[in-house]
Order: sequence, then C-alpha cells, then structure tokens
Amino acid sequence: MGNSLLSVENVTKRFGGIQAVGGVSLELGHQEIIGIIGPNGAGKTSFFNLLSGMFIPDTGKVTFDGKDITGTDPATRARMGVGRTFQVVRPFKGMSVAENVMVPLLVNDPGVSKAHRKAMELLGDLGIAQLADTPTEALTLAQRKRVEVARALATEPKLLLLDEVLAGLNSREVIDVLPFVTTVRDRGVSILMIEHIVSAVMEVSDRMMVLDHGKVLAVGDPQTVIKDPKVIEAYLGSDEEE
Amino acid sequence: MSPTERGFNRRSFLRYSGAGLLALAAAPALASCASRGTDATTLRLGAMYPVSGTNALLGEESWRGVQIATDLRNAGGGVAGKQIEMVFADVPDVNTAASEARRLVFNKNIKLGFGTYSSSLALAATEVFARTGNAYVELGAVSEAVTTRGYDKVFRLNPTAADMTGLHMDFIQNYLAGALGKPVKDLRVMMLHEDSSYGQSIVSLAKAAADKIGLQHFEAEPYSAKSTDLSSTVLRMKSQEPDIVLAVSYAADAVLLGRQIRDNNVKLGAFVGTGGGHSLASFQKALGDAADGVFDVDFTQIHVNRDFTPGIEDFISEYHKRWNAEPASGHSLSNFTGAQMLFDILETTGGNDDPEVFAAAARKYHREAGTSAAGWGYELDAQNQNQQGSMYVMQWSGSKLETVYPPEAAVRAPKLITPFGL
Amino acid sequence: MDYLLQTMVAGLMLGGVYALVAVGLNLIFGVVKIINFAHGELVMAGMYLTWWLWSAWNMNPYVSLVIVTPVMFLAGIAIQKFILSPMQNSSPTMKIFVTLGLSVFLQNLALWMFGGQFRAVNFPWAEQNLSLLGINVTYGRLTAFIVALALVLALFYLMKRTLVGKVLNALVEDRETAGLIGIPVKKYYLAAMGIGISLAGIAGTLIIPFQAAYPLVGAHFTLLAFVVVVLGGLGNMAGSLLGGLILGIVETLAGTYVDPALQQVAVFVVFIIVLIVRPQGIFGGSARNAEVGLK
Amino acid sequence: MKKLSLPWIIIPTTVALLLPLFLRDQYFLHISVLILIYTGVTVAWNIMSFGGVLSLGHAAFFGIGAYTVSILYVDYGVNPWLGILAAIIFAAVGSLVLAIPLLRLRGPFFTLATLAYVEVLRLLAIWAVPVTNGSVGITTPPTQGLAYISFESRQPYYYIALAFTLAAIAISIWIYRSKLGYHLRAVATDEDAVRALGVRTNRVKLGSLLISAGMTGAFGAFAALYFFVIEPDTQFSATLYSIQPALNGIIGGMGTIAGPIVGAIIMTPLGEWLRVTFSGASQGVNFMIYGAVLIIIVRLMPGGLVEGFRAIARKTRRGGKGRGGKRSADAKTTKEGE
Amino acid sequence: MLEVMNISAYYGDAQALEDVTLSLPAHGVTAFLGPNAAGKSTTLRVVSGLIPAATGTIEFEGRDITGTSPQERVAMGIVHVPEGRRLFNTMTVEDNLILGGYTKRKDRKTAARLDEIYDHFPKLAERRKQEAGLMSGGEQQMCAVGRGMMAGPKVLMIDEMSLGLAPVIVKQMFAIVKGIAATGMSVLLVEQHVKNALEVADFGTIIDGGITRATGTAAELRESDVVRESYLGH
Repeated sequence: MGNSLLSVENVTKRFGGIQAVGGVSLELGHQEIIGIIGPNGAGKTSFFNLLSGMFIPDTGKVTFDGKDITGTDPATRARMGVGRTFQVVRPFKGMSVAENVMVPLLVNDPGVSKAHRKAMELLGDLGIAQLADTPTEALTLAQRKRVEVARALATEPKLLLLDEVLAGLNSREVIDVLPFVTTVRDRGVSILMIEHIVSAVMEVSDRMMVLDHGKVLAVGDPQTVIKDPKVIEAYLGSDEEE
Repeated sequence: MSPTERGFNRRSFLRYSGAGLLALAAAPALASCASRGTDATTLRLGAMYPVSGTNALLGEESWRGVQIATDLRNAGGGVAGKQIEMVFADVPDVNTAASEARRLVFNKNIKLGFGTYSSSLALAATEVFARTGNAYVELGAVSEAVTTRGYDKVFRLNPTAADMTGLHMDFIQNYLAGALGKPVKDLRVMMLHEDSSYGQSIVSLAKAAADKIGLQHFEAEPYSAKSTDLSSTVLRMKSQEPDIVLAVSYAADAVLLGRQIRDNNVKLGAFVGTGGGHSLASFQKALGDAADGVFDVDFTQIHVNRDFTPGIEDFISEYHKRWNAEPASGHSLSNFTGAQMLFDILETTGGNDDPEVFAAAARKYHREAGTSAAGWGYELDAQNQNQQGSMYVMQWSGSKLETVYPPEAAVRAPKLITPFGL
Repeated sequence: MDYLLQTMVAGLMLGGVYALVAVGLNLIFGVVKIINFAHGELVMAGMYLTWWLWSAWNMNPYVSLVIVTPVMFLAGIAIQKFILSPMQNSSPTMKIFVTLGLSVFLQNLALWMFGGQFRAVNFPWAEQNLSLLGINVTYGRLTAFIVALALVLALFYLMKRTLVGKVLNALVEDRETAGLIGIPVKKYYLAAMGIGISLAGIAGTLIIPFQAAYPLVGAHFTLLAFVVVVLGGLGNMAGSLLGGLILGIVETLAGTYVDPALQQVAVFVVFIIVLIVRPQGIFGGSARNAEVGLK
Repeated sequence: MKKLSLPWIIIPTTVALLLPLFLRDQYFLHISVLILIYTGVTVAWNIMSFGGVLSLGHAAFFGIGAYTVSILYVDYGVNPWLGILAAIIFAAVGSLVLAIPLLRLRGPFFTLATLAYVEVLRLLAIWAVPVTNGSVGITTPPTQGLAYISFESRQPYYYIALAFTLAAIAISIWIYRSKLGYHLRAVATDEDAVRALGVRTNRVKLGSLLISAGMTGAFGAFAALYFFVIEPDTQFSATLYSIQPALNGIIGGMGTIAGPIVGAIIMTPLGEWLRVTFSGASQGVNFMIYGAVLIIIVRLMPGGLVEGFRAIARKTRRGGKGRGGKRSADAKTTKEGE
Repeated sequence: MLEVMNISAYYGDAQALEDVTLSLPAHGVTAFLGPNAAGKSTTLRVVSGLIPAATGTIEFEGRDITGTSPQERVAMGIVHVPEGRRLFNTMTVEDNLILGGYTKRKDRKTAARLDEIYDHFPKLAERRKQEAGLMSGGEQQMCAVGRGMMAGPKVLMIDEMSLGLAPVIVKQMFAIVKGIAATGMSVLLVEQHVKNALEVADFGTIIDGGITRATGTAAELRESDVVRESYLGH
C-alpha cells in the first residue's frame, strides 16, 4: 500500500526478558479507523508507545506520511501529525479545559489569544464548549476523556492514537463518546484505537487488529476477526489444551 | 472566571491587601521601637557582634568583654555623668551586618557603633556607618582593609593581621631559630590557615613578612574550617617535614588539627597557633597534656605580666562573677579594653557622641603602652589605626596559656617543647 | 606509597562514619520516603548528649551508647509521630521543608543550650595511637570505624534475618503491598525513624572523642550523607556502606593530592557527576522511588 | 480570554509607589528594600516551580550576580548598570551547569544537585582568592549617584528595587500567561503527555532555568550594590538565598503568581522582627522560633497560604450561595490524597 | 460469608464503581468477570480496604466491616493477591511467604504453614532461597498466591492470576486454586479468560461499567449471553 499514511514494518521491543511487542506490521490508510483489541498485557499500549516515539523499537521500521520516523522523539512526531491520548488520562492540573487544549495549540506559536480562540472553536466542534473554563480537577472521567481527545486533536494530527478512551465509562457515556470518534475521522484524521469494549470498537472501525502476547493474532474486517477462533480463544480461554 | 486570571481576581486582591496590611503592620512594628539615640542622661552606643551562625563562639566571647566594661563603667558613674546603654545587634552574616547597621543608624539613631569580631562583618558594618556619616570603632577584626579604605570616621583599636605576621616572624627570628639551632634561611616554615576572612587576611601578609626576615622555605596552605577531617592537611604537612608550623585556625578545626598531628605522629620543631582556636581554654581541655608547648600569637590573654596590664584583675573577677568561668579566650579581654578606651575618649567629649566631635577626640586621645588591661597603648596613625595595640606570644603550659614573648609582657621565658606530646 | 596508604586508611576511617550516618538516612528514606534534611542535626544531638553525659556524669563515651541509643530512638519516634506522620499525604516538597525547619530549630536549640562554644570529649584511651606498618590510627577513630561497620552489618543482618527487618525491607520495596498483606505500616515507620535516628545519634557518640560538637557541625554531615546515599543508591543499604567508604577515600585523596581547600569540592563534583551519569546510584537503588517524586 | 482586572494591579502598585512619600523612616524603607529583594528572588525562583521543579540552587545565581557586578565594578571599572546586565548574563550562563541534571533528573535528585552546586561555588569563591578576594570579600566604592546605584537615602534604593521587583513580577505574569508558561505548567503535571503534544519539553525547562537564573542574578547584583560588601559565605549562602526564597514561595504557594509575593512579604519582616526582638536576649532563640514557625506553617497549610486563603474563600462562597456541592468536596479529598 | 452490597467508589473524583454487589459463599471458587476497566480490581481494592467505599456496605461473617483498616481485614481472613503479583522482588521466596503470614506471626505455626504452601507449590520449595524478582512469571504468581495463603485466609481474592502467563501454566494454576478452595476457603478469582475461569469456578459474577450485570452458578453463566456480550459484544 504505497499511499498508506502509516506503515509499520515488523517492529519489536523487549524489556529485559519480556517481549512486549514481537514483530508487528500494519498499514493504515488515510481516514481509516483501525480498532486494536487484545487481552490485558498483550502489548497494545507498548505498540502505541513505539508509534508515538515514547519507545524506540529494537528492530523494525515506522514510516509516517512517507517519512521514516523510527528513531524520532515524541515531540517531533507530534509536530509531524501523530497525536495520541493516554490510557490513564492525566489532564494538566491547575489549568482549565481551554488551557489544557491551548498547550498543543501554542506549539506553533500563534499567540495566546489566538490559541484561546482556536481552543474554543475546537471545544465547540466537539460539543464541550460549556466546559472551557472548568478546572480539569472538577471534571468527570468521561469529560476528562473528551478533554484528552480534544487536546490530542489540537495538535492537528493526521494520525490519532486513542488508548482506551472508552475504558471506565458506563454504557451511557460510551454511547455519548463514540460519535466523537467518527466526527474526528470525518475531519480527515486516521485513527488507531485501543479498546476493550469490542462491540463499541466494531461499530466504528473499518478494520480490526487483535494482539496477543505482543503478536498480531488477526487483522481485517471486524466481523471476520471477531469470529476467528483464535480471537475467541484469546478472549474467553480455550476449551482444549493447545 | 477563568483560572488564567486566578492571580488577579477579587479574592486575590483580598490576599494582596491582606498581605500588604500584614507587612504594613509588621514594618512599623519594627520601626516603632525607634529610640532617640544619645540624650542628656544616656549615652547610646551600637554594639555589633555575631552571636549566632558560624562566628557565634568568639563573637559571643568578644561581646562579653564589652558587657563587663559597660557595667563597670556604669557602676562607677558612667561617661561624663551619662549612663551607657548598649543597643545590641546580632550579625551572623555580612548582609545582616549591613542590614543591622542600618537599623542602628536609622531606627535607633546611633551615631557611634563598634564591634565586630570578624573582618568581613566589620567591612559590611563600617561601610554603612561611614557612608551615613557616622563613626565606627573596630575592636576585634584584623584585616588591613578595615582601615585602609580612606574612611575618616572608622577607627580600629586592636592590632591587625600585619601585627600578627610581624610577630610570627619576629618570634622566629629572635627565638625559634636559635632554639631550633638553624639559621633563618634554612628553616622550613609552613603556614596552615583556615579559609575564612580571618585566615585569608593573615596569610595574604605572611609571604611578604617571611621574605622580610629572609625565610626562604615558606609554604602556605589553606583548609576549610568546617572540615570534619584534616587528614589530608596533616599528611601533606608530614610529607613536607616543616620545622615550624604556623597555624591560623578557628575553633573546632584547631582541636582537630592538633589531634590529627598527634595521631599521625608528625614531629614538628615548633607549632605556633594564631589566635582564634589556639587561645581557647577548650583547646587545651580537648587536647590535655598534648597542648603543652604549643605557642600562640594573639591578643592579650589573662596570664600576662600584671604590671604591664593594670585593671586586668577587675576584668577577671567580674567575668567570674557573671559567667562563673575563666574567660574562654583573650577576645573578651581585648574587647573589654577597647570598650574602656572608647569610654575614655567619650569622657573627653563630655559624653558627646557626635561623629565629628568623637572623631576629633579619638585622634587627639593618647595612652602609653602598658597602661590598659590588655597592655595596649593608644595612638592613631593617619588611617585611624591604633599603633600601640600589640600582639603577644603565649605558650600552653598545663591549663594556662602563659605569655612568653615579648619579654616586657611575659610571665616566663618560652620553652621549646615538641608539641602534641610527641 | 606510605602516604598513599596512610591517606587511604584515613579515608577509610572517615568513610566508616559517613556510612553509618548515611545508612540511617537511607533507611528513613527507603521506608518512610522522607528526605530528612535534619539528619546531620541529629548526629549533632548525639554528640552533645554524649558530651553532656561525659562532662556532667563523667561517663565513658562508649558506655553512654547505652543511653544515647534509646534516647535517640525515642527522639526519632517523636519526630515521626508529631511532625512527619501528620504530613504523610503532603507533597515531597512540603516534607523536605518541614525537615529543613527542624534542622534550623535543632541547630539553634543547641546554640541556645550550649552556646557557640565547641564541646570536646577528652577521652585519653581514644587518643592512643595504634601504629601498624608505619600507618597510624587512633583507637578512637578505629573504634568508630569498627563499631560503625559492625552496626551497619548488624543492620544488614536485621534486615535479612528478623521479621522486623523483613518488614522494613518490604516497606522499602513496596509499601502499598506491605499494607495489603496486613502489615501495620505506620508502626514500622516509627521503627524505621527510631532506628535511623538512633544510628545518627550513635554516629555522634562515636565521633565526639575526635571531633568537637558545635551547633553547625551537623549541617556538614547532612549534605555528605545525601551524597553517600545517592552514590550508593536510594534504598540500597549495602550501597550506602560502600558509598560512604568511597566518599571518605575520595575526600582524603583529593585533599592530599590536589588541594585541601578543594577536598569538599571534589566530593560534590563526584556527586553531581554520579547524579548525571548514574542517577540510580553506582550500585542501583530500589524501585518505587516515584513516591518521593522520582521516576 | 478575559483581560486582567486592572484595578487589582494598579492599586497595590500605586500604594507601593506612594509609600515612601508618607513613610519617610529610613529603617522602614530599608526593611521594604529587603522585602522587595526577597520578593524578587522568590518570584524568580517561582518561575522554575511553574514547571514543578524545586530548586535549592538559587543562591548560586544570586552569588554569581553579586560577584559579577562587584568584580566588574571594582577591578575593571565597569558601571554597575552594565554590571547588572552582565550579572544577568553570567547567572544565566552559570545556570547552564545545572542544565544536564535538570533534563536528566527529577524530584529530590535535582534538588540535591542544585544544593551541591551552591556549595561548590561557595568553596570555589573562597578558594579563588585572586579573582574573588576570598573570604575577605569585595567592597564596592562609595561613589554616590544614580549612575553608580549608590545613595545616602533609602528612597532611591526603594524605587530602584521596586522597579526591579515589579519588572520581575511582570515578567513572571507574562511568562505564566505566555506559551512558555502554559507549557511549563503542563510539564509540571505530566512531562510525557506534554511531549506527545509536540512540545519540546527540554527547551521549555531550559528556558525557565535561564530566565529564573538571570532574574536572580539581577537581584544578586542589586543586593551586592545595596549592601556594599559581598563575601562567599553570605552571597553563596544556601540558607539565605536558596532555602529562604523557596520557603517564601512554598509558604505563599508554590507555582502560583501571588504565592511568592505573599510569602516574601510575610516572611522577611518576620525574620527581621524575630532577630531584633530575641537576639539580644539569648543566642539562637530567634532562629529557634523561626524554625518552629516554619514547621507549624508547613504542617498546618501544606498548600501554602494562598491555597489556604482560597480554601477559606471557597468555603465562604459555598456557604453563601449554596454552590459547589459534592463534586468539589470530592475534588478536595483528592488533593489531600495526592 | 462475605457480602458486598451496593458499593460505589471513586478514584480521585472519577467514579470507578457505581453499584457493585457481590456475594461469596463460605467455600468454593467464585469467578469475578468483566472486561477491562469494568471495575473488578477496584472492587477488590474496596473489599480489602485500600480505597474506601463511598456508599454501600461490606459484611463479613455477619459483621459490618466497611470502616475497618486493611490490616484488620487481613487479620480477619480477607486476603487480596494483587494484580501484577507485586512481590517484594529483592527478597527471597521464603521471605515473601513469611511476610504474608505477618498477621499470624504470633501463633508460632509459621513453619507448618510454610510446609503447607510448599505442598501446594512444590516449585516454591525448590526456589525458597531464590530472589523473587528473578523467577519466571508462573513461579512469581505461585509465590504471590502462596504469600496470600500464609495469612490463613477465609476469603482469598486473586486478581488477574493468568495475566501474561503461558496457557499451560494457566491451566496448572487453575488446578491448584481449585485444590486450595477444596481445603475450605472461599476463592474469588478475577479473570479475563472467561471459559477457563467458569470451568474451575462454582459461581460467577459479571460486572461491567462499574455495575453488577449478572450473578449465578458457573453453569448458568456459561450458558448465558451476558458473558459473550460484555466481552465481544455479540
């Protein structure tokens, strides 16, 4: 796929004796959403860290937008258009929602008032303008997750890595947040999302990838993937010994 | 209200004004204890000594001498009929010294200040007094810089670092060389000095003084007074095998140095301490018999030719009465003597502490050597430095630090004993 | 060569005492996760207490350990209970500043009680010289070194073999889990503070036969003990022992062969270099330092 | 974004400007100058704490500033105003030694490195006698006049100090509200997250170090001229110029705009008052009380006075309007739990 | 035996549990199931007393223990084996086990209890002097469970026992747990491997989004759609 936005070739990462990511390859097209699922400890977040530059892979190559970014640092990648959220949301303390969003907006130095205007626009687009002046300490978890996404979006990413933005939300809230993801895609962003709520991921994903023990178990159409016996086994446990 | 402006909302104004009010309340509270300075019945003088921080030990000892002088004088009717009142300031560091000098000058209306024990503190305090047109009398600091800055109302009554190094060399030339049986030019002399303003003031003059008497092997080496271990210094000393060690130490380091010389079995021809730590009674206490034979160049100590130091008995008995102890070092005595001279000068002005009047009187005042409790005389040179204050050489013998040189002040002749019990 | 050897031995003797001070600091750090800026002042307290027992009651300084140890143990418990424990949930910065406040208080309490006068214990036995192969050591320094070493080793033994020690070890590693398996964490904080501070006090007793006490003597030990702890690794007791010895030797070597005025500079330069090159310490520290703001 | 509420800046500034006209007492003005110097250093220190960094190394920058201006003035005849500029530059350059630890270490490790740096500089200043005149120190010449920042009266000092301090506060507000400030405050919470947003955190932290050090150097230089005499143990005193500013900031409220100002305004006169009142009575008592006050304040108001006031204000507001409710009560428990 | 009734809890100010009800019988294995972030670990932390319940009550052997400390609960017999094992890595296996028995240290039966653990886990007996952090994942998990058992629990709550373990080891562990439960204690097993868990378990509870969704015997749940739905959504 020559015109894919992100191309990951056989990346690995070891920590001591543990192989966190063991040879994962993936192609992500423009405006595509890929859902990543897998049991706890499957290496999903480590995989994200390799994409966002928090970790540098031991082997393999990451190409983004036609450029090799394998060894670059997170800030550089973010500036190139790789945005991400964190599994444990950590909004900046002592700062309001708008200010949180202004942090990435200020990277290109548009001036504080312009950044504030842009932040308000973005919050409006995402339907949380009314929270702009709220200190982040006073937000509910669902609101925090939205702020986290807004913050990532403010880097104006071409690729957004969403790490469990739905985790910890109740079903009402999940239904609230999901359309968010498609809205973002419709703005021209490609998305990789790690999720545990499979039904939710399936709803928005174009394709799905399943990781287990750091390796790709299955990748493809969501309906097909979910019926793959290997996937069911990874999730629900095996009936028989392998 | 956006948190952006948290610093500047209504509540923060409350905070600002609350704090402002506190400051407004605190500053006048400080300012309100203002006093009128010297008046018809009371002579108010500013006394500045470090009684906390690094210099607390000898600062306190110096201040004791002044307290005794003041009480004795007041009991005897004061100065020209006025009672003396000391306005005291603790000056642990130079910024505080400058700051407290301003308090004395501006808030307490002090025209005449004195102190200060340490040279860097003296420099800071005198700058303020001099620049505000007031007078300052130094009674303890030895750095030449105190009187060489051209201030016409800064006086010093005590002898200086130059007197110390001069006496070092004098003593080497006239006694030690002979006692050790080596010509001066062959003597190996090592000066160890702590690195405070005291030690550095002295060492800066030592090299020239050594050249003057033809001392060809002279080394100076600094160490930190705060060090808890002087092994390195002692080992370097051992490797250089000096005949004579001149040590300029503060308090704890003097003991440490002595003990480590003894422990490392460094045999020296003679060891000459220089004021500070080597004069302290606790130096002898800490070393015991090992202190025997250690020489010490310093201000006058109490075991001195009493004919040469009239008034010293009063001082000693008064000290005993107040603190139930022997004076810890000669610092109290020298400050006692300095304060007495200061009072005598003020007597001649009729208790007038106006800086101009005092300065004129101070320049006119005269006193022969051997007429004060410390044996000092009084005669100012062009830089307002007393020429008649002198240093003496003492030697430890048992628990007594006996004056041994020059002969007119001595209670006995010096004895060459290998120091530190070796 | 003789000098080198003598220098190394002097450094070693010095290092033993540093290690003792540092091990106590490290234990407190490891278990209670508090950076105790008043640690040197507690060494000073031990020195003054020993001096007082000697001068008022003529007590042999080594015998006075019988009193110093429990008194300092109780002092540690009191500090933990009344000052630090109520601040358990405050930020590490606040804890640093409360111990700084304590150090200012203790320094000046000493000045108020004993004056600026330095107080030395003149104990003739400690001043006798042991001369072996041309190297001289006084009994006082040797005793300090041996007792320090013995105490540090005893602490290792305690940590490895006794239940109390195992619990302390567990707290160094992971206090949440320790609480989870039923260990009364607060009680052991008291124990750690008590032990750590009595070690500081004992160090004071061992030092005073050759180092006079004065109000500012502790400040020097605090910073040095930090250097040792960082050198050896936070929470790593064995590291502190080695770190202390290394530091003592570095200090004397730099003083002897470079410039005595720069021996402290050498120590801090080593410190800063280690911090930059190996922040986990030469021998590695324990995990879970995040609680004091480390990652 | 809303504009600053101007009155709340203008009123205190006006009061400060007019103060010497009503209170001519020179000692009062002297204390005010001390407060202004400490406020300035604390505000400068606080710029690093925007980024959540605790420095105890500011005495190093203060001392570098003091020595730069004094050496240039005394040995090379450089005008003190130029000297202050040089002091800013030298202090900033001198702070670069701490750059590597700042970027590599976190929390108390960095704090200890800064403290060690102060100690190294102090010892070097004592040692390098030919340059620094060692422990005896350097005295600046008595030549008076605005050109030399040397006056008999305290008023001009007061106004110069006020100008410096207001400039420092203005810079600190400006930084707080600028790109750098936003990024610093974000770094204080979570450096990884900020980096993932495209912020080059190393530059941000370095920027705060350089600015903070430069500002501190300016105050060190001014203080050197104000006190006339400098020497290593005072100018490189961790107690006076590292711990004290940090203390002011922490007691006022670390990382806020108003905190350091409030802290310095309260703590400076307190220290002076204690010394004046108790030092004559008995050695050390004043510092004993100071230490005890410190322990008590830190224990009772772990978030600092500003946070304390804020909590009180919150309470009154909630009581008054019945707002807030459970959510903010929960928020409060979190704070304490952290 | 242990009744957790309608508890809710907050992490900071984010609600982690909304309404969780859980009932444990006096013995047997109960599987506690639900997708990631459903609130399983949080429930365990509330039960062991690490975080307070905002509302709701916890009763143990008929007594309300909602306000007691973690130490008291361990002493009563409620023991939590945390997720990720959380061993004291630099200490030996045996030391870890001994610490597990801290609350029972005064009964002088430590040695006997150690023997018992070594019976269950012969591997640990071989490795007793080994530093815990240097062992394989499976051995570490054994040690963690063993450490929990040293406290003589009446209720043993094991969080994510099979996390990161090879399937063979998982099977072994399940068998051992079943064996332990047979000795007369109640085991609460938090699991992701639903089928495996429900195979060893006697009972099960499923939570999702901080709310208890289903409770029943293992057999009932195996047939139920709730399981499949909350995991795979179909």
